[in-house]
Amino acid sequence: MPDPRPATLKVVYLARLREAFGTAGEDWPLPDTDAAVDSLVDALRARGGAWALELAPGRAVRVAVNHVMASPSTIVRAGDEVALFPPVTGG
Amino acid sequence: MPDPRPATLKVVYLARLREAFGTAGEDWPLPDTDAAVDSLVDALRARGGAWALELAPGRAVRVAVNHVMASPSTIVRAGDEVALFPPVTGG
Amino acid sequence: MGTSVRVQSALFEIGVEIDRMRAGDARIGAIATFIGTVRDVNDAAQVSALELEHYPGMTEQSLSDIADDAARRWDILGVSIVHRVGKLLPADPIVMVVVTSAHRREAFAACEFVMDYLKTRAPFWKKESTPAGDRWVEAHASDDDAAARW
Amino acid sequence: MGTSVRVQSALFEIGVEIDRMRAGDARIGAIATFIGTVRDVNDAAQVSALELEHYPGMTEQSLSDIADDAARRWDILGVSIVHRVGKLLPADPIVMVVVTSAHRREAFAACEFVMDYLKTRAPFWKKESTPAGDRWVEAHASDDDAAARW
Repeated sequence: MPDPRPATLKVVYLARLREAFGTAGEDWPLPDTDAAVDSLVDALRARGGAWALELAPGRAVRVAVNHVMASPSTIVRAGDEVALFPPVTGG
Repeated sequence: MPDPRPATLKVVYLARLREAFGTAGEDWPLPDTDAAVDSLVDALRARGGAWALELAPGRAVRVAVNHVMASPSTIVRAGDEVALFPPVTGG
Repeated sequence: MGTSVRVQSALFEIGVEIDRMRAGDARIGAIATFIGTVRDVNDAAQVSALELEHYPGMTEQSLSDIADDAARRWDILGVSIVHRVGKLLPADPIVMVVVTSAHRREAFAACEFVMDYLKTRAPFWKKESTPAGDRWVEAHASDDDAAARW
Repeated sequence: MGTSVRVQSALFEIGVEIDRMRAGDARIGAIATFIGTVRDVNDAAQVSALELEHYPGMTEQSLSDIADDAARRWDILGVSIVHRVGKLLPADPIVMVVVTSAHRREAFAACEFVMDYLKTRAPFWKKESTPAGDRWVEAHASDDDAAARW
Protein backbone atom coordinates (compact mmCIF):
# COMPACT_ATOMS: atom_id res chain seq x y z
CA MET A 1 0.00 0.00 0.00
CA PRO A 2 1.53 3.39 -0.96
CA ASP A 3 2.32 5.84 1.85
CA PRO A 4 -0.60 8.33 1.83
CA ARG A 5 1.56 11.16 3.24
CA PRO A 6 2.90 13.65 0.70
CA ALA A 7 6.55 13.03 -0.20
CA THR A 8 8.19 16.25 1.04
CA LEU A 9 11.49 17.48 2.41
CA LYS A 10 11.80 19.99 5.21
CA VAL A 11 14.15 22.65 3.84
CA VAL A 12 15.85 24.98 6.35
CA TYR A 13 17.63 28.27 5.57
CA LEU A 14 20.11 29.73 8.01
CA ALA A 15 21.98 33.00 8.62
CA ARG A 16 22.52 35.09 5.44
CA LEU A 17 20.37 32.72 3.35
CA ARG A 18 17.45 32.95 5.79
CA GLU A 19 17.59 36.74 5.56
CA ALA A 20 18.03 36.82 1.77
CA PHE A 21 15.14 34.39 1.16
CA GLY A 22 12.93 36.04 3.77
CA THR A 23 12.03 32.69 5.32
CA ALA A 24 13.54 30.19 7.79
CA GLY A 25 12.42 27.24 5.68
CA GLU A 26 9.66 25.51 3.74
CA ASP A 27 8.26 22.12 2.80
CA TRP A 28 9.52 20.99 -0.57
CA PRO A 29 7.65 18.41 -2.65
CA LEU A 30 9.89 15.57 -3.79
CA PRO A 31 9.66 14.09 -7.28
CA ASP A 32 8.71 10.38 -7.45
CA THR A 33 12.29 9.20 -7.59
CA ASP A 34 14.97 9.87 -5.03
CA ALA A 35 16.60 13.23 -5.70
CA ALA A 36 20.14 14.45 -4.99
CA VAL A 37 21.12 17.64 -3.16
CA ASP A 38 22.28 19.27 -6.41
CA SER A 39 18.89 18.86 -8.12
CA LEU A 40 17.20 20.52 -5.13
CA VAL A 41 19.63 23.43 -5.26
CA ASP A 42 19.13 23.72 -9.06
CA ALA A 43 15.37 23.90 -8.58
CA LEU A 44 15.66 26.56 -5.86
CA ARG A 45 18.07 28.61 -7.98
CA ALA A 46 15.59 28.53 -10.88
CA ARG A 47 13.21 30.67 -8.82
CA GLY A 48 15.37 33.67 -9.76
CA GLY A 49 15.83 36.82 -7.62
CA ALA A 50 17.58 36.26 -4.27
CA TRP A 51 17.54 32.51 -4.97
CA ALA A 52 19.51 32.87 -8.20
CA LEU A 53 21.88 35.32 -6.54
CA GLU A 54 22.64 33.43 -3.32
CA LEU A 55 22.78 30.00 -4.98
CA ALA A 56 24.73 31.14 -8.07
CA PRO A 57 27.47 28.72 -9.12
CA GLY A 58 30.65 29.76 -7.32
CA ARG A 59 28.84 31.07 -4.20
CA ALA A 60 29.92 29.04 -1.19
CA VAL A 61 26.79 27.30 0.09
CA ARG A 62 26.91 24.38 2.50
CA VAL A 63 24.22 21.70 2.72
CA ALA A 64 23.44 19.39 5.63
CA VAL A 65 20.99 16.48 5.40
CA ASN A 66 19.53 15.42 8.74
CA HIS A 67 22.21 17.45 10.57
CA VAL A 68 25.10 15.79 8.71
CA MET A 69 27.19 17.68 6.15
CA ALA A 70 26.24 16.58 2.62
CA SER A 71 27.74 16.79 -0.87
CA PRO A 72 25.97 17.65 -4.16
CA SER A 73 25.43 13.95 -4.85
CA THR A 74 23.91 13.10 -1.46
CA ILE A 75 20.46 11.52 -1.98
CA VAL A 76 17.53 13.11 -0.14
CA ARG A 77 14.38 11.21 0.77
CA ALA A 78 10.90 12.05 1.99
CA GLY A 79 10.98 13.34 5.56
CA ASP A 80 14.62 14.44 5.42
CA GLU A 81 15.63 17.82 6.86
CA VAL A 82 17.86 19.63 4.36
CA ALA A 83 19.62 22.78 5.58
CA LEU A 84 21.31 25.36 3.34
CA PHE A 85 23.75 27.80 4.93
CA PRO A 86 26.90 29.87 4.29
CA PRO A 87 30.34 28.72 5.49
CA VAL A 88 30.37 28.75 9.29
CA THR A 89 31.96 31.59 11.28
CA GLY A 90 31.67 30.62 14.95
CA GLY A 91 34.25 30.39 17.71
CA MET B 1 94.28 51.63 47.29
CA PRO B 2 93.37 47.89 47.48
CA ASP B 3 89.83 47.02 48.56
CA PRO B 4 90.09 46.08 52.27
CA ARG B 5 87.12 43.72 52.11
CA PRO B 6 87.92 40.01 51.79
CA ALA B 7 87.56 38.74 48.22
CA THR B 8 84.78 36.18 48.61
CA LEU B 9 81.91 34.68 46.64
CA LYS B 10 78.54 33.91 48.11
CA VAL B 11 77.89 30.27 47.16
CA VAL B 12 74.26 29.04 47.28
CA TYR B 13 73.10 25.39 47.23
CA LEU B 14 69.55 24.52 46.26
CA ALA B 15 67.18 21.54 46.39
CA ARG B 16 68.95 18.15 46.40
CA LEU B 17 72.39 19.78 46.70
CA ARG B 18 71.33 21.83 49.73
CA GLU B 19 70.13 18.63 51.42
CA ALA B 20 73.19 16.59 50.42
CA PHE B 21 75.65 19.26 51.59
CA GLY B 22 73.67 20.01 54.74
CA THR B 23 73.85 23.75 54.13
CA ALA B 24 72.08 26.41 52.08
CA GLY B 25 75.34 28.12 51.23
CA GLU B 26 78.64 29.54 52.36
CA ASP B 27 81.18 32.30 51.74
CA TRP B 28 83.99 31.14 49.50
CA PRO B 29 87.39 32.89 49.47
CA LEU B 30 88.50 33.79 45.96
CA PRO B 31 92.12 33.36 44.82
CA ASP B 32 93.90 36.57 43.77
CA THR B 33 93.08 36.13 40.11
CA ASP B 34 89.64 35.87 38.60
CA ALA B 35 88.42 32.27 38.77
CA ALA B 36 86.05 30.38 36.48
CA VAL B 37 82.98 28.38 37.50
CA ASP B 38 84.76 25.08 36.75
CA SER B 39 87.63 25.81 39.14
CA LEU B 40 85.14 26.55 41.93
CA VAL B 41 83.31 23.27 41.25
CA ASP B 42 86.64 21.38 41.15
CA ALA B 43 87.60 22.82 44.53
CA LEU B 44 84.23 21.90 46.07
CA ARG B 45 84.42 18.38 44.64
CA ALA B 46 87.86 17.93 46.19
CA ARG B 47 86.22 18.08 49.64
CA GLY B 48 85.15 14.45 49.09
CA GLY B 49 82.05 12.80 50.61
CA ALA B 50 78.74 14.25 49.45
CA TRP B 51 80.66 16.91 47.53
CA ALA B 52 82.56 14.37 45.46
CA LEU B 53 79.36 12.37 44.91
CA GLU B 54 77.01 15.17 43.92
CA LEU B 55 79.57 17.05 41.83
CA ALA B 56 81.09 13.95 40.18
CA PRO B 57 81.78 14.38 36.46
CA GLY B 58 78.66 13.27 34.59
CA ARG B 59 76.24 14.40 37.32
CA ALA B 60 73.97 17.11 35.94
CA VAL B 61 74.67 20.22 37.99
CA ARG B 62 73.60 23.68 36.87
CA VAL B 63 75.36 26.88 37.91
CA ALA B 64 73.99 30.42 37.95
CA VAL B 65 76.14 33.51 38.58
CA ASN B 66 74.21 36.50 39.90
CA HIS B 67 70.91 34.82 38.93
CA VAL B 68 72.00 34.21 35.32
CA MET B 69 72.73 30.71 34.00
CA ALA B 70 76.48 30.21 33.66
CA SER B 71 78.83 27.82 31.86
CA PRO B 72 82.01 26.17 33.23
CA SER B 73 84.11 28.97 31.73
CA THR B 74 82.06 31.84 33.21
CA ILE B 75 84.37 34.09 35.28
CA VAL B 76 83.36 34.76 38.89
CA ARG B 77 84.41 37.86 40.79
CA ALA B 78 84.41 39.03 44.39
CA GLY B 79 80.88 39.68 45.59
CA ASP B 80 79.24 37.42 43.00
CA GLU B 81 76.44 35.07 44.05
CA VAL B 82 77.11 31.62 42.60
CA ALA B 83 74.29 29.05 42.87
CA LEU B 84 74.64 25.31 42.29
CA PHE B 85 71.50 23.25 41.69
CA PRO B 86 70.14 20.17 39.92
CA PRO B 87 68.23 20.45 36.61
CA VAL B 88 64.94 22.25 37.26
CA THR B 89 61.65 20.39 37.63
CA GLY B 90 58.97 23.05 38.05
CA GLY B 91 55.74 23.64 36.20
CA MET C 1 36.76 10.36 29.37
CA GLY C 2 34.17 13.01 30.10
CA THR C 3 32.94 15.17 27.25
CA SER C 4 30.43 17.94 27.69
CA VAL C 5 29.05 20.44 25.17
CA ARG C 6 26.64 23.32 25.71
CA VAL C 7 25.16 26.06 23.53
CA GLN C 8 23.66 28.89 25.55
CA SER C 9 22.93 32.60 25.48
CA ALA C 10 23.90 33.10 29.13
CA LEU C 11 27.39 34.20 30.16
CA PHE C 12 29.50 31.31 31.47
CA GLU C 13 31.72 31.51 34.55
CA ILE C 14 35.28 30.74 33.46
CA GLY C 15 36.51 29.56 36.87
CA VAL C 16 33.42 27.42 37.43
CA GLU C 17 33.79 25.70 34.04
CA ILE C 18 37.42 24.80 34.73
CA ASP C 19 36.72 23.62 38.28
CA ARG C 20 33.90 21.41 36.98
CA MET C 21 36.35 19.65 34.65
CA ARG C 22 38.97 19.28 37.42
CA ALA C 23 36.53 17.92 40.02
CA GLY C 24 39.35 16.80 42.30
CA ASP C 25 40.60 14.25 39.74
CA ALA C 26 44.26 13.69 40.68
CA ARG C 27 44.98 11.85 37.42
CA ILE C 28 44.89 15.31 35.81
CA GLY C 29 48.26 17.05 35.49
CA ALA C 30 47.45 19.47 32.68
CA ILE C 31 44.49 21.69 31.84
CA ALA C 32 44.57 23.62 28.57
CA THR C 33 41.86 26.22 28.10
CA PHE C 34 40.88 28.52 25.29
CA ILE C 35 38.46 31.44 25.53
CA GLY C 36 37.37 33.39 22.46
CA THR C 37 36.11 36.92 23.03
CA VAL C 38 34.44 39.60 20.90
CA ARG C 39 36.94 42.05 19.38
CA ASP C 40 35.87 45.63 18.75
CA VAL C 41 37.55 45.60 15.33
CA ASN C 42 37.19 43.04 12.54
CA ASP C 43 38.24 43.25 8.90
CA ALA C 44 39.07 46.94 9.31
CA ALA C 45 35.70 48.00 10.76
CA GLN C 46 34.63 48.98 14.26
CA VAL C 47 32.32 46.36 15.75
CA SER C 48 29.78 47.56 18.32
CA ALA C 49 27.89 44.26 18.71
CA LEU C 50 27.72 40.70 17.45
CA GLU C 51 24.70 38.45 16.86
CA LEU C 52 25.49 34.74 16.93
CA GLU C 53 23.13 32.31 15.21
CA HIS C 54 23.25 28.52 15.35
CA TYR C 55 21.35 25.52 13.94
CA PRO C 56 19.71 23.88 16.96
CA GLY C 57 20.32 20.15 17.03
CA MET C 58 23.05 20.06 14.42
CA THR C 59 25.24 22.51 16.32
CA GLU C 60 25.22 20.46 19.53
CA GLN C 61 25.80 17.25 17.54
CA SER C 62 28.70 18.83 15.70
CA LEU C 63 30.35 19.98 18.95
CA SER C 64 29.89 16.50 20.45
CA ASP C 65 31.50 14.92 17.39
CA ILE C 66 34.47 17.30 17.59
CA ALA C 67 34.94 16.56 21.33
CA ASP C 68 34.76 12.80 20.69
CA ASP C 69 37.18 13.12 17.80
CA ALA C 70 39.69 14.92 20.07
CA ALA C 71 39.30 12.17 22.68
CA ARG C 72 40.06 9.50 20.06
CA ARG C 73 43.13 11.29 18.73
CA TRP C 74 44.81 12.17 22.02
CA ASP C 75 45.27 10.54 25.40
CA ILE C 76 43.15 13.01 27.35
CA LEU C 77 40.81 12.80 30.34
CA GLY C 78 38.06 15.28 29.48
CA VAL C 79 36.85 17.87 26.97
CA SER C 80 34.25 20.55 27.51
CA ILE C 81 32.96 23.08 24.98
CA VAL C 82 30.62 25.96 25.84
CA HIS C 83 29.53 28.27 23.01
CA ARG C 84 27.25 31.27 23.31
CA VAL C 85 24.58 32.46 20.89
CA GLY C 86 22.51 35.64 20.68
CA LYS C 87 23.63 39.21 21.10
CA LEU C 88 27.16 39.83 22.42
CA LEU C 89 29.20 42.99 23.00
CA PRO C 90 32.93 43.70 22.59
CA ALA C 91 35.05 41.86 25.21
CA ASP C 92 32.23 39.38 25.91
CA PRO C 93 33.32 35.72 25.93
CA ILE C 94 31.96 33.72 22.96
CA VAL C 95 33.41 30.25 23.39
CA MET C 96 35.37 28.29 25.97
CA VAL C 97 37.17 24.97 25.50
CA VAL C 98 38.69 23.06 28.42
CA VAL C 99 40.82 19.91 27.95
CA THR C 100 42.20 17.87 30.85
CA SER C 101 44.92 15.25 30.57
CA ALA C 102 47.85 13.76 32.44
CA HIS C 103 50.42 15.67 30.36
CA ARG C 104 50.54 19.12 28.79
CA ARG C 105 51.44 18.17 25.21
CA GLU C 106 48.17 16.28 24.69
CA ALA C 107 46.09 18.94 26.44
CA PHE C 108 47.46 21.76 24.27
CA ALA C 109 47.13 19.79 21.01
CA ALA C 110 43.58 18.61 21.69
CA CYS C 111 42.46 22.11 22.76
CA GLU C 112 43.86 23.72 19.61
CA PHE C 113 42.37 20.93 17.46
CA VAL C 114 38.92 21.51 18.97
CA MET C 115 39.09 25.24 18.22
CA ASP C 116 40.31 24.69 14.64
CA TYR C 117 37.55 22.18 13.93
CA LEU C 118 34.90 24.26 15.66
CA LYS C 119 35.84 27.30 13.55
CA THR C 120 35.37 25.43 10.27
CA ARG C 121 32.73 22.79 11.06
CA ALA C 122 30.39 23.82 13.84
CA PRO C 123 27.25 25.58 12.52
CA PHE C 124 27.51 29.07 13.98
CA TRP C 125 27.25 32.34 12.08
CA LYS C 126 28.26 35.82 13.23
CA LYS C 127 26.59 39.06 12.20
CA GLU C 128 28.45 42.24 13.14
CA SER C 129 27.07 45.70 13.82
CA THR C 130 29.43 48.27 12.29
CA PRO C 131 29.14 52.02 11.56
CA ALA C 132 28.24 51.05 7.94
CA GLY C 133 25.45 48.78 9.14
CA ASP C 134 25.05 45.10 9.96
CA ARG C 135 27.03 42.52 8.00
CA TRP C 136 27.50 38.76 8.07
CA VAL C 137 31.07 37.77 8.87
CA GLU C 138 32.82 36.00 5.98
CA ALA C 139 34.66 32.73 6.56
CA HIS C 140 38.46 32.92 6.47
CA ALA C 141 40.66 30.67 4.34
CA SER C 142 43.23 30.75 7.19
CA ASP C 143 40.72 28.84 9.35
CA ASP C 144 40.42 26.13 6.69
CA ASP C 145 44.21 25.90 6.56
CA ALA C 146 44.35 25.61 10.36
CA ALA C 147 41.82 22.76 10.41
CA ALA C 148 43.57 20.96 7.56
CA ARG C 149 46.72 20.61 9.70
CA TRP C 150 45.21 17.86 11.87
CA MET D 1 51.95 44.42 26.32
CA GLY D 2 51.34 43.57 29.93
CA THR D 3 53.47 40.90 31.54
CA SER D 4 53.05 39.80 35.11
CA VAL D 5 54.83 37.07 37.07
CA ARG D 6 54.25 35.90 40.64
CA VAL D 7 55.69 33.18 42.87
CA GLN D 8 53.52 32.44 45.88
CA SER D 9 52.52 29.72 48.31
CA ALA D 10 48.86 30.76 48.34
CA LEU D 11 46.30 29.14 46.08
CA PHE D 12 45.39 31.32 43.09
CA GLU D 13 41.86 31.87 41.81
CA ILE D 14 41.73 30.70 38.20
CA GLY D 15 38.77 32.86 37.16
CA VAL D 16 40.22 35.94 38.85
CA GLU D 17 43.59 35.52 37.11
CA ILE D 18 41.96 35.28 33.68
CA ASP D 19 39.61 38.22 34.32
CA ARG D 20 42.56 40.34 35.44
CA MET D 21 44.26 39.72 32.07
CA ARG D 22 41.04 40.43 30.12
CA ALA D 23 40.22 43.65 32.02
CA GLY D 24 37.60 44.65 29.43
CA ASP D 25 40.24 44.99 26.68
CA ALA D 26 38.27 44.59 23.44
CA ARG D 27 41.44 44.22 21.37
CA ILE D 28 41.62 40.70 22.85
CA GLY D 29 40.01 37.96 20.75
CA ALA D 30 41.84 34.95 22.16
CA ILE D 31 42.89 33.83 25.63
CA ALA D 32 44.98 30.66 25.94
CA THR D 33 45.47 29.32 29.44
CA PHE D 34 47.42 26.46 30.92
CA ILE D 35 47.09 25.13 34.46
CA GLY D 36 49.44 22.47 35.81
CA THR D 37 48.13 20.38 38.72
CA VAL D 38 49.63 17.80 41.09
CA ARG D 39 49.14 14.22 39.88
CA ASP D 40 48.79 11.42 42.42
CA VAL D 41 51.10 9.21 40.38
CA ASN D 42 54.53 10.02 38.94
CA ASP D 43 57.19 7.69 37.52
CA ALA D 44 55.20 4.64 38.67
CA ALA D 45 54.86 5.71 42.34
CA GLN D 46 51.91 7.02 44.34
CA VAL D 47 52.43 10.66 45.29
CA SER D 48 50.76 11.87 48.49
CA ALA D 49 52.30 15.36 48.58
CA LEU D 50 54.72 17.64 46.78
CA GLU D 51 57.15 20.22 48.15
CA LEU D 52 58.13 22.93 45.68
CA GLU D 53 61.35 24.88 46.21
CA HIS D 54 62.53 27.93 44.29
CA TYR D 55 65.51 30.30 44.20
CA PRO D 56 64.13 33.66 45.33
CA GLY D 57 65.17 36.45 43.02
CA MET D 58 66.42 34.28 40.17
CA THR D 59 63.10 32.47 39.80
CA GLU D 60 61.09 35.67 39.39
CA GLN D 61 63.70 37.06 36.98
CA SER D 62 63.63 33.87 34.95
CA LEU D 63 59.83 33.94 34.67
CA SER D 64 59.96 37.62 33.62
CA ASP D 65 62.53 36.80 30.95
CA ILE D 66 60.40 33.95 29.60
CA ALA D 67 57.29 36.18 29.48
CA ASP D 68 59.25 38.94 27.70
CA ASP D 69 60.69 36.40 25.27
CA ALA D 70 57.18 35.18 24.40
CA ALA D 71 56.07 38.79 23.85
CA ARG D 72 58.96 39.37 21.45
CA ARG D 73 58.32 36.19 19.47
CA TRP D 74 54.54 36.50 19.02
CA ASP D 75 52.07 39.29 18.41
CA ILE D 76 50.33 39.03 21.76
CA LEU D 77 48.72 41.49 24.18
CA GLY D 78 49.60 40.06 27.59
CA VAL D 79 51.29 37.21 29.46
CA SER D 80 50.85 36.27 33.08
CA ILE D 81 52.59 33.48 34.99
CA VAL D 82 51.71 32.44 38.55
CA HIS D 83 53.72 29.60 40.12
CA ARG D 84 53.23 28.18 43.58
CA VAL D 85 55.89 27.01 46.04
CA GLY D 86 55.71 25.12 49.31
CA LYS D 87 53.65 22.04 50.17
CA LEU D 88 50.99 20.95 47.68
CA LEU D 89 48.60 18.00 47.58
CA PRO D 90 47.30 15.90 44.66
CA ALA D 91 44.92 17.87 42.40
CA ASP D 92 46.26 21.20 43.72
CA PRO D 93 47.14 23.75 41.01
CA ILE D 94 50.89 24.38 40.69
CA VAL D 95 51.23 26.82 37.82
CA MET D 96 48.99 28.95 35.65
CA VAL D 97 49.89 30.72 32.40
CA VAL D 98 47.51 33.13 30.66
CA VAL D 99 48.24 34.64 27.24
CA THR D 100 45.96 37.19 25.55
CA SER D 101 46.11 38.17 21.89
CA ALA D 102 43.95 39.23 18.97
CA HIS D 103 44.08 35.77 17.37
CA ARG D 104 44.15 32.23 18.66
CA ARG D 105 47.21 30.91 16.83
CA GLU D 106 49.56 33.34 18.59
CA ALA D 107 47.90 32.81 21.99
CA PHE D 108 48.24 29.00 21.82
CA ALA D 109 51.84 29.10 20.58
CA ALA D 110 53.01 31.63 23.16
CA CYS D 111 51.28 29.77 26.02
CA GLU D 112 52.87 26.44 25.06
CA PHE D 113 56.25 28.15 24.60
CA VAL D 114 56.06 29.67 28.10
CA MET D 115 55.32 26.26 29.64
CA ASP D 116 58.12 24.52 27.71
CA TYR D 117 60.63 27.16 28.73
CA LEU D 118 59.41 27.30 32.31
CA LYS D 119 59.78 23.52 32.62
CA THR D 120 63.42 23.58 31.53
CA ARG D 121 64.69 27.01 32.63
CA ALA D 122 62.81 28.38 35.63
CA PRO D 123 64.50 27.46 38.94
CA PHE D 124 61.90 25.30 40.68
CA TRP D 125 62.46 21.85 42.17
CA LYS D 126 59.87 19.29 43.19
CA LYS D 127 60.22 16.79 46.02
CA GLU D 128 57.58 14.06 46.14
CA SER D 129 56.29 12.12 49.13
CA THR D 130 55.81 8.48 48.09
CA PRO D 131 55.21 5.23 50.05
CA ALA D 132 58.97 4.57 49.70
CA GLY D 133 59.83 7.95 51.21
CA ASP D 134 60.57 11.43 49.90
CA ARG D 135 62.43 11.84 46.60
CA TRP D 136 63.53 14.70 44.39
CA VAL D 137 61.86 14.61 40.98
CA GLU D 138 64.30 13.98 38.13
CA ALA D 139 64.27 16.22 35.06
CA HIS D 140 62.85 14.65 31.88
CA ALA D 141 64.66 14.64 28.53
CA SER D 142 61.23 15.04 26.88
CA ASP D 143 61.00 18.51 28.48
CA ASP D 144 64.35 19.48 26.95
CA ASP D 145 63.13 18.23 23.57
CA ALA D 146 59.93 20.27 23.96
CA ALA D 147 61.84 23.47 24.75
CA ALA D 148 64.27 22.88 21.88
CA ARG D 149 61.39 23.08 19.36
CA TRP D 150 61.06 26.86 19.69
